[in-house]
Amino acid sequence: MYDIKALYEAESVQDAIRLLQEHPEAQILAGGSDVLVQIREGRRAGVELVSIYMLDELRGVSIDEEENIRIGSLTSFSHITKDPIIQKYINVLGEAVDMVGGPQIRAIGTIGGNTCNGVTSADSASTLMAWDAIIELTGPEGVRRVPIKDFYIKAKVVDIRPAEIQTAILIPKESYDRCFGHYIKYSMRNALDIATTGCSVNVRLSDDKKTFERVRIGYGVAAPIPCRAYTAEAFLNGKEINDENIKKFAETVLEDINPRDSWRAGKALRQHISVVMAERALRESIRLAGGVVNE
Amino acid sequence: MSNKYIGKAVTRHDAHDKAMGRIKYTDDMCDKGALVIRVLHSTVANGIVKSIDTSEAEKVPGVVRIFTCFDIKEKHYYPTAGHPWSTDPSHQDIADRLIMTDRPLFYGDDIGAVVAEDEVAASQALRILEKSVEYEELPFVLDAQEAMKEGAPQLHEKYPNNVLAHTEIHMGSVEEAIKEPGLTKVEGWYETQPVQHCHIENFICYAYGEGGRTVVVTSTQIPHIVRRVIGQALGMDWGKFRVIKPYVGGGFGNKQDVLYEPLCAWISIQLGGRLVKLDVPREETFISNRIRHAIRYHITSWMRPDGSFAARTIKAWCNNGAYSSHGHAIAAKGLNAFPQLYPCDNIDGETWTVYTNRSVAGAMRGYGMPQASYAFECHAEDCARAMKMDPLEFRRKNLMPVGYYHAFSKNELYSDTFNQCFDKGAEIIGYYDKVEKYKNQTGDIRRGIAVSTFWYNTAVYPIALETSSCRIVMNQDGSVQFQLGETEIGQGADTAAAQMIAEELSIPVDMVHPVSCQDTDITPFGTGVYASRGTYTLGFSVRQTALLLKEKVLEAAHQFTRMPVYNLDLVDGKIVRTTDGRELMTIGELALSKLYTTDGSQHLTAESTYQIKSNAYSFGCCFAEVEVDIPMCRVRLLNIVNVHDCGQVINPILASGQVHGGMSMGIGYALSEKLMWDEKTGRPLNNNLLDYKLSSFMDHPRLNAAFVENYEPTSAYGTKGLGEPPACPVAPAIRNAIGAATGVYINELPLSPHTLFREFTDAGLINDPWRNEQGKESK
Amino acid sequence: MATQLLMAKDPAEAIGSKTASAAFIAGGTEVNRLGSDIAAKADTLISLKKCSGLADIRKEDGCLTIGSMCTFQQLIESDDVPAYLKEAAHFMASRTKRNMATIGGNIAAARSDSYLIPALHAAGAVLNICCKEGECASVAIADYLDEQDKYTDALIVSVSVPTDIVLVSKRYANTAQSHAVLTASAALRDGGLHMAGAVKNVGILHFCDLEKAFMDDPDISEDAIVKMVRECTGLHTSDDMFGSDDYKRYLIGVTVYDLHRQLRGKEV
Amino acid sequence: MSKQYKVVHCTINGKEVEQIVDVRASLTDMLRNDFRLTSVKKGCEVGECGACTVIIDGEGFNSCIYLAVWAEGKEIWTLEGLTGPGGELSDIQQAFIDEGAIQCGFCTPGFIMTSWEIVNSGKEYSDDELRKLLSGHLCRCTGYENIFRAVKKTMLRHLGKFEEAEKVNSQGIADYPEPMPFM
Repeated sequence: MYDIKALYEAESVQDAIRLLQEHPEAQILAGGSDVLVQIREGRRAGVELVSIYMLDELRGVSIDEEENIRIGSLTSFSHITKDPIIQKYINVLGEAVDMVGGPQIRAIGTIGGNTCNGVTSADSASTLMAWDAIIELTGPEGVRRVPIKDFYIKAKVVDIRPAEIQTAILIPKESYDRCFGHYIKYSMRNALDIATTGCSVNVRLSDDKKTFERVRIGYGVAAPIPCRAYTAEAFLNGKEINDENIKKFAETVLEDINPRDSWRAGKALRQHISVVMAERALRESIRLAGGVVNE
Repeated sequence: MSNKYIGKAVTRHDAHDKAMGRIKYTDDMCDKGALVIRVLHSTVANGIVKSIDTSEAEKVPGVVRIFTCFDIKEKHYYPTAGHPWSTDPSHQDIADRLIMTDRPLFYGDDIGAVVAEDEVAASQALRILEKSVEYEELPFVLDAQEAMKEGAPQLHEKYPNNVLAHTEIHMGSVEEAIKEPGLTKVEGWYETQPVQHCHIENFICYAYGEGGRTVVVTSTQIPHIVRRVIGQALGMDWGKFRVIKPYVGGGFGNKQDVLYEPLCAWISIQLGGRLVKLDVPREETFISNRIRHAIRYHITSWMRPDGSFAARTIKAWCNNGAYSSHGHAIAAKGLNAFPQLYPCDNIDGETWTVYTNRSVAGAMRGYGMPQASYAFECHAEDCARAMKMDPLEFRRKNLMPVGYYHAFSKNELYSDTFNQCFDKGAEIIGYYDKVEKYKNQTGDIRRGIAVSTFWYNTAVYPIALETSSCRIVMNQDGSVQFQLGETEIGQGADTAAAQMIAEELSIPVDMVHPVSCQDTDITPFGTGVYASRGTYTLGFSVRQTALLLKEKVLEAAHQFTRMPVYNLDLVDGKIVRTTDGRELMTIGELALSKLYTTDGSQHLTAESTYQIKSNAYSFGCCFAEVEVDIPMCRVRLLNIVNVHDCGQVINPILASGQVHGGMSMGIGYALSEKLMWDEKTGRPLNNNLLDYKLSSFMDHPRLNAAFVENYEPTSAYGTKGLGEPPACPVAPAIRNAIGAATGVYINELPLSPHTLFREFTDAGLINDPWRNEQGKESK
Repeated sequence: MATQLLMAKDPAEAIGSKTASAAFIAGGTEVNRLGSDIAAKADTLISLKKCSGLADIRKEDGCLTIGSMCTFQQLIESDDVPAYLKEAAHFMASRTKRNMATIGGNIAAARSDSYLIPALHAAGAVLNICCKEGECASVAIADYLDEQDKYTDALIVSVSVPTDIVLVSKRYANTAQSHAVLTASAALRDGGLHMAGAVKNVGILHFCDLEKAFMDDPDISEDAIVKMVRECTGLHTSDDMFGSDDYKRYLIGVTVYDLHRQLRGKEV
Repeated sequence: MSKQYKVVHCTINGKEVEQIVDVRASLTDMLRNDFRLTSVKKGCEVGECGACTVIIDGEGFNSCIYLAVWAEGKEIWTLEGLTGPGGELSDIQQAFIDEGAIQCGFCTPGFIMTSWEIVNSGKEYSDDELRKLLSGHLCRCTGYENIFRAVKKTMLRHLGKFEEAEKVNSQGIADYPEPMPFM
């Protein structure tokens, strides 16, 4: 049994917003795989909760009229991984969320919850950062859209206003068109684990597949919030696909990330791993995009 | 004659109920109305509890009572180790524990308890209570060697320099032996880490008053010992308690200690015998139950040119945590094994068991031997490399020879076990081809294969009492129930015993019913299961008792068949006249007649105790093949094979299950498991199943268990210990395989990415060009 | 099988929801007892437990108005309730049952072994009944019992009884807890003699012939009375576990004779 | 403070039920305490060990971090539901027995429910895919070996590949022709 002061079950998005206004102290409960665990640990004991778990309207993946890929915030990880649209246009996201915890956690955990708890190790976040996702929030003043890089403010803090809930995550066409990516989750065991460092790279190659038209690389746990290595991206954009450039790109990420020293992993290890992962994820992205690395 | 049941893959007698989900563990039997106990733990690593203000916490609705260490009027210090009691005081375990103490010695020590109507009220009150404790904090020490230094904080007055015990062994003269010319000296420090049992069923017990006594239902390996210790802890007659052990969800040694049964019984008594349940949450299981001893070794060997040992020394520092629990037994076992595994004429060895302000270390599968095997086998590999010998050949040359006899324990190596196991394992995994294939590799991804062995014995004779009692009762249809002192905790002891009885009485095994749930009021006395003693020790009393019962059966058969007993036998459930093989009556008819005859009706039962005065070596080895991704500091275990000589295998499926479980524990011990503390505050850092890296399904390759069955002459059914041996050789085998692949031989566990990164960097396998340019120091 | 329970807040709601397939439940000792099929036949039970205005006892010039939901035990413990009614309430031996059973419930059940009806009948009690259309009426208990079907959807709100009359009662049962084969009462009021009784498996009887016999000849002999009852063709009793037909008739005779003799001893 | 209750209508093990629950209760609490389905075990109560896994609308969930009120309208299966009316075991339960996949039995209910979902999916999974699908369960007794064999054999039998199923033996020495960099 959980130490919950009160539970309000929303029937619709508007109902949820109303409940949040009526109970300004209440916190949002989606899949609960983070919130319920923190309640049991005592960090959130005695909270009021507005449960939005029953809002089927926030589930599912579709392509909207602006050809954005629209992922309902309550879509579970397992459903994202199996979704044909995701598999077709942004399969790396499906792969990334398929590394969260275990199958049961992926059945309950939602991509909205994963992004809203503002934790840098969230497996979906580094990929969403690397694909310039847009976070859609609905509140008393209506719908608001925020680029994910602005959505994350600082560790565990995201740009959600009072009585707002995250309703969708959008990937613009310009972001996913002709784009291929790969995610590596570095953790101490191969399941039921939190990323020590997560690295998501994607590339759009020139038509002749010889040069990088656009490269993006996002990291989890390389900074207090999920981040991008812009300097490294700037260096590689437009460059020819060859070993030298790939290696230089991988080393340049160090200028954008500042992993910390902790008992979970030392700074030196995190730096080293971040460079190795950048290279490997980039090479795999090139392969997926049909490019060949000439020595 | 070939056995009908011994050695056969008889299905576990409780498998059906477990597959249906109707098996009852402790929590499943406890009434929903039980009050919930949550223990208040110390949040300082060393200190004195000045006061606990319970007023605020008592206001929480649903709280029934709050107890604190100040409610303990008479302090009854008690031992917690699951050792058989000794009537000789010098052999008794150290009694240094209290159910609640005002003198916490580690972060997580027990200083109070909340009793509430439900778990929410209990945890609410607990959180308030945690903030209303006034401590006088004292300096603390976490490392064993640091704790021995002058000026280190003293945990127990009677043990200066925190040394619980210090023992030595000396053979020949090392001083003289090392003067021999042409010797090569090999030296090494080896560090093993604290790990936890992580049985999936947390410790749980509940207690209630009945018939002027207190009944304690608990998930334990040692019900009779629990009853004794509750009596000692509460200063009451032992008979005032009845301990019941239902099915257990894994123990691995943690439940071979008395954990919270005394506190739970005491609270029930304070509340007039009300039903109270103490269910330990996973986070507290990690730090407030028992863990494995972290042991640091320093081993030196002087090798002759032919690769034999001239002299050897060993020092071992064993971190025991805040209380004695099993005391010096773990360290002593390791030291005792050192001169036996690689015999040498000149040996100096000493070992210390040291108190530190850390969670209490107790028994865990292997009881000191996984730690010792890691040090011994890493060192053996280092010696082989120093002498440029093939590691396997080096071992074959130096290991305990056939016929070796150990005077103290009277153990004898009757068969060429080591070579047989090496040959079998090498053949299964294809060792020799792969050694060739993986010679001097380069590149980021490299493979390696290696082998390691270990020393292990069975049960605890002569160090402590070894006794086993059994009772068999025959029903009117000739079927039997039997009860044992050895407890079923998942290893299959019940099924093995059933096979033995079916074999001895020659009746179908499905007519042999174990009474698995043990109850100290009913079950014959027994000290439970530990030290891989299960099948070996119960074999003695089971066979003896079965023979006694058979005698009574044949005596009865004489009455009804008029044939002399020496011409009668019990075969396949029938009374048979041996002279012509004629079947005279079925066992069912016999049992029915004997029970209901109006001329000498008798209930057919037998009960006996057997005191075991022998031990048995149980050796084997592990072959590990790994692939190391050097840049990513990751190890992938490609293949692993354990070969064990546990004498005659009673049940191949159960036996291989034990080997798989031991290998799994060994893999985690080698690659990922480690309990960590914050050096500054003494607070545990990763006491939960997310941050403590227990191996998942995806961290294991296929596990291969193989057996070499040398019938053990001293054993009732030729069996030897098998519960713990499989956990011993895996970690060193993986370490040596990583060494073979990368040339980097690491003397520390676990071989996690952190360790590999540091060692590969030091060895130059990892040298990031950017790190030198940007001058970032790498540590 | 009754699946709905309605806790009526006031008489209007209780009566408003009383359909043919609904049944009132007052104290519950009748509806819930073993063998009762009231709940089984109804689809809704309307509980009067929380219904306002049915539980008080009011004294009004020489007579007492008792709320229908007053329990037997309340009657016993009330200072205003006349002794004869307390005696009748005591006929229910079980203290715990008396805490539940109500005066209104006992009347509505109109059992042939009723504890209270003989006394109320002899006392000339008047029932205040409200019907569906909202209008209430005062009905003498004798008339109510004669046309009880007329009032099935009505609610007995209260019972008015005279306080200053002389009334004696008698009850015959094997044990204190078992059903009575005869419960009879006789009263002197309004200048006349009133006798009534509950005869098991027969019903509530108004002994008007016997009243007339006593009035005509106050000294009439016991045998005459007994003979009269034995030969009374209007009375339809039968042999059953409570006694033979002849025994019941004999019992009625001797009982009313004894009651009358007590009354004459206590002539006001 | 008054407690909040709610009626939950759902189907458990094929039977429609209604149950009043405290809104704070987890699904494990409801199944264990209100329906006495004690096969649902508590190992960690934080969604790590998988011992509390039940099947909800065809998917495996950790019932310890699933609110009971969310069960509204769902179809839930626990291990007790896999056994036939006359006690007949499903083939996955029998396989766990035959392959020695059960030791202490505490993780068994959770494992069998996930395995039941796998073998009834009608799909054929590779060894690595099987390991991933079963990776939501921790076991300390078996080293996962016999569990893997039990699930693989049952999966193959469900697909009619009986000989292949019998060939799934314990001598599992695998050879990996190509190096497998971690990515």
